[in-house]
Amino acid sequence: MSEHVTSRRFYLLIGATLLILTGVTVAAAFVNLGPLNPVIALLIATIKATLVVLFFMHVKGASEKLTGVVVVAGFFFLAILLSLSLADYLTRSWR
Amino acid sequence: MSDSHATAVETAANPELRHHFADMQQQTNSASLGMWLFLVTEIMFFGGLFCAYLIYRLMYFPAFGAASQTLDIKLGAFNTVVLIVSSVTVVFAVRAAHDGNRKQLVAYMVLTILLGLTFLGVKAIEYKEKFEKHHVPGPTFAFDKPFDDNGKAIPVDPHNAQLFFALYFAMTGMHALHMIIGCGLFTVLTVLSWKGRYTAQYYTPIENAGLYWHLVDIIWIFLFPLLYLISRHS
Amino acid sequence: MATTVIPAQPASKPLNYLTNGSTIRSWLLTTDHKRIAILYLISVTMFFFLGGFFAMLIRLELLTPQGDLMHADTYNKVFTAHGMIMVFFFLIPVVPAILGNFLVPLMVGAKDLAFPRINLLSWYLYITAGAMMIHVLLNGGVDTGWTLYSPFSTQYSNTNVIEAGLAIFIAGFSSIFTGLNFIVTVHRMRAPGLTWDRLPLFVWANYATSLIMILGTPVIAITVVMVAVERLFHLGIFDPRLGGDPLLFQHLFWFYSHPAVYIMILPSMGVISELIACFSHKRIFGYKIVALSSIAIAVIGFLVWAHHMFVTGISLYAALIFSFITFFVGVPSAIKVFNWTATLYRGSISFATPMLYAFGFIGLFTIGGLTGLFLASLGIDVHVTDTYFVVSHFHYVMVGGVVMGYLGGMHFWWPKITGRMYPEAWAKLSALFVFVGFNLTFFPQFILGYVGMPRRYWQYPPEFQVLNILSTAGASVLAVGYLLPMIYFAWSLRYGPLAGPNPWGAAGLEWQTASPPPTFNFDETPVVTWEAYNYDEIEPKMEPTTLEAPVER
Amino acid sequence: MSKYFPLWPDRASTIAGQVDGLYIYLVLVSAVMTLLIFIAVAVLAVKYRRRPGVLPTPIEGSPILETAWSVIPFGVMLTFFIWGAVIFFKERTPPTNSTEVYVVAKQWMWKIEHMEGQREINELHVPVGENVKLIMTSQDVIHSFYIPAFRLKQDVIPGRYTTLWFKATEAGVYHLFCAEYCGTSHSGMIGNIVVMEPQDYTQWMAGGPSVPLPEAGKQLFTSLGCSTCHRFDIQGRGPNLQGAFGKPVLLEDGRTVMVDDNYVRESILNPNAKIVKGFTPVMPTFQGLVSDEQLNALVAYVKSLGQPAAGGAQNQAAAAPAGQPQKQVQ
Repeated sequence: MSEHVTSRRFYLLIGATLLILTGVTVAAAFVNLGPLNPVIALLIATIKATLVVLFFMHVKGASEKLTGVVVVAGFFFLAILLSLSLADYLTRSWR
Repeated sequence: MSDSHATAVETAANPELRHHFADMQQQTNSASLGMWLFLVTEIMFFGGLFCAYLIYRLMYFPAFGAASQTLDIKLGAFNTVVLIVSSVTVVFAVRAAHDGNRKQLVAYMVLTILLGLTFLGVKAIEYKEKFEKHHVPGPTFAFDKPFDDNGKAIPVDPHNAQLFFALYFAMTGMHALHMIIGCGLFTVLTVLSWKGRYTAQYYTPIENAGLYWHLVDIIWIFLFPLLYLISRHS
Repeated sequence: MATTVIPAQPASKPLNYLTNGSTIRSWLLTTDHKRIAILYLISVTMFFFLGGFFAMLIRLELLTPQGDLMHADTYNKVFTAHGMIMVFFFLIPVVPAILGNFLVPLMVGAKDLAFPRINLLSWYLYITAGAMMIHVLLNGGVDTGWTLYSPFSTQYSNTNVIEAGLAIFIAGFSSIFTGLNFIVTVHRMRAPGLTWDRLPLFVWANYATSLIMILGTPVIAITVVMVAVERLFHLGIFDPRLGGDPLLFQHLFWFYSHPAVYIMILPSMGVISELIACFSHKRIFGYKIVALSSIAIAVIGFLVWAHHMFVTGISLYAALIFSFITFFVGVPSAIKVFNWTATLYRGSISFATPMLYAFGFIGLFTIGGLTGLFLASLGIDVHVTDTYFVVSHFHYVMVGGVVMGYLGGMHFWWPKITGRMYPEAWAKLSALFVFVGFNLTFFPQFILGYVGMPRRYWQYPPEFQVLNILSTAGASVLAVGYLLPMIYFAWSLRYGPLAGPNPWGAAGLEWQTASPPPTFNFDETPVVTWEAYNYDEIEPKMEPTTLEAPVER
Repeated sequence: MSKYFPLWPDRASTIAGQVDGLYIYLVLVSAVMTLLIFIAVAVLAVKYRRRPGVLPTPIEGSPILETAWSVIPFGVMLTFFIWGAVIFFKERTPPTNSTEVYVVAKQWMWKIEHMEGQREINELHVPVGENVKLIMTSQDVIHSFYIPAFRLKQDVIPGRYTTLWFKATEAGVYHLFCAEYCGTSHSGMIGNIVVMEPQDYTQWMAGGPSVPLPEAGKQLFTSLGCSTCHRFDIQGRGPNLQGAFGKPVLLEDGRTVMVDDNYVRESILNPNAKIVKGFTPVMPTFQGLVSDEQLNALVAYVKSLGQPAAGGAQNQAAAAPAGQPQKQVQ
């Protein structure tokens, strides 16, 4: 993990991208896109989080894949919690 | 057993190498994996709150929208910017540690702490406003019937708005708690860095504290749109 | 690494982890995983008997249909105490924190766990949580049941739910840190040559358990925090009057608490794999699939939680999904049972006490697992959920499974942990008591459940009495079976024959070091060049070898 | 079965036999499996017991065998799943012509209200051979309505309705238990399900004065002032409830919901949650103003407004136009 050096400029670039995406998500929130609004907000948030994980937390370029597996596993089980709970709530009124 | 039992040969390699590891590489990798696993527990910890939020937001969408609109989007966006900048200063600090540049390391650490305190300060202002507006869940809670731009009342049950604020306080409160812990952690590490504890060969604590800080940032990256940006359009 | 010899001790004897330091401080501030295991052994055993005491109170109250031994409120507090103590302070830590702590580093050929100080912190967290739990009990107890269902726990209970919740929260972090330690240790600290496919199955099982600890425990932690906050400030997250949904609590609760069942059973399954291999004196049948089935159980275990909620008013379709996935968990569990049985084929089977426990485990776990399928099957679950059928089912898994595995493992590794053999005849007798007592206690409860006796009943219609009497009678036999080992284990500490490094003729790195092991486990870091369970390279022993006639220490 | 050593519960509903059938199937499969394993372990352990000089044969494993004992048990388990799911589906699908009975649970009693107005506590009288649907809610904590003789159980939750239906087959008195732990007198929250022959039931029903539930609801509807906005003649400030029940309705936010017990209940307690398209959120909440029994009456009344004429014999009263005298059922 500790063996990669990235230039400051690159970090600044990522930081700037994150700031721009923050602006985009705020702007998008004021446009009526119907059901797409939350989708876009979450999509942008996910992109931002991915950038932080990959470049600030150095998962990209890490000497081993294990870190990536750990991160993906974490979000995978979170997804299980959310999706299977929703499987109940979204179908309660069915039939 | 304590570290004092480590043999002379191993201690010679690096004073920070603990007795049960074969070499620094193994020790650093272990610490890093341990930290990542801890971050996963943090994700699941917040996951419970996100799950509650998701379900109630689907159940009571209009109320959540109306309640969300009372939040100050400027302060929220400002805090997002603050945290992103602090994440940049953290990577700079880690880089400085990697280069063995003590002065830069301390400078960036201090900067990070200041940004963290700024975030908490803004959060405090927001909380204060909630108290004034009676938006804190409990017996004093009040939520006036909001109106949309056409002057049409938005159908909102105060109970459901209260639920939004309950989750708002639970989530941002838990996040703020993590920020406070982060600031404390960084303060300790700054002092240690100043004393020259960390070198280009050994700066694992800085790296791991950085990971923690980034995770707290990521959680905010999700909290911001979820709490502040619900149906802002009219 | 060489152990330091302190001149004050008899110079001829090298120090082991037990003799290396004898002050209280050297125990309470130890970072040696083996000493921490002993600390856990003492504290967890204490909680086991405390929980057992409450179990006896329950069984005594249920001897008669009327509630005549204690008041209804007291009874509610008693079964809550029994549940909380047994689940959070006994079943979850018992095998990982005692045997796992002791053995995982030994089995992977490491000097210690990856984070020895965090390991000690885990124990202190456990003790803090335990102290709080006892404090709660002394101050009137809790009456919510261990499940803490809202809105009873959040609004209606007048007992100290918050402190009990906090105790669970802290105990949860103890278990998170243990799991974290194990995962890192298995990934990073394996001896040279010890590849994943050479790991003992006990390590695989503890690894799988650790995954659940890491991924599940935080959710229960935040959930009890929400319950506490709800009680304090009436936030309404689970309160229907304020728009909340009480079922959300159950979802979050079972998201952890169902996988937690696998936290409990997986390490015991690991123990059984070790026992079967050793006492059949051959490699476990289908090593790879047994190893992977542990991981499969851990992962699938996260997909089935709402099978605890079929009658609670969840959606019909969700119930169908969860029922369906639940049957998938049955597959890896079945594989384990079949593979253990197949391992016996053409083996060289010894009937030492640990193996008797392994046989007991296979039998009782088979029954426990199969009755789990009854509960997974929707039509039957509606009738038997929340009855004694469920109570019996999970005791077959938890007591018949976890405790049998634990006792088997304890007998197996006792010579490694203490350097002494236990008395075999007494141990066999006690195993018999446990097996007979257990079945007598819990088998009638299956019938009680199907006939319709609901769980958590302080008084019951008179027609259920005979079955309840049988159950109580069995419980007293079981109690004898659990008390006996306490006596003869204690006896063996002083009078037991001295065990050599490998009394059973077992494979595995832990048997290649002295009994008890030195502080840093191995004099030299072992280099592994063989597969797991290389029993074909070891001569089977008719009797466990002891070093000499019993000597007094 | 012996009175003091029961091995099997009474069987008194149409579903009970089906549950028993599945149960017996599972018991048999389990018994065979358990015996197989016990015998295999015993035989192998004895046959291959350790003997001096006899070495074990190393066996790596057998992918074919392992696949077999993963796939075959799974196949068997699928039959458990399908059979269980079929029964469950029946249990959760009340027939449309069910007699409806309201149940309110509270610490620690069951309050029962029949449509015809009879009220009972901890006792439920039902006729043999008729579909009965219980519409249940709780005033405080979660309870569970459990009738072992019917093999049925349903949690009763505060804040919403859950339902349970059955068709009793044998006259007799059966246990009613609360199966979800609910506090001090959980084990005292028990009662009787009295299943009667139809003629006895009619007789029982006729005894005692009573106001039919929809009628009680109608009175409340007027006294609480609901009728000032929810009018039947002209469009009031609230939706016309005539014929609304049991049909989907379009909401202001674009969603569609089914007007069922839970929706009517929610609309009384939390009127702004789901506003019907074209209306404004002007209705005040009745949370805390009406008891659960009164709520049930109101829901029963609204339901009676919505029933089509063909909707089941026992709900004939409901088919009568609002404002006209309700006919006594049967």
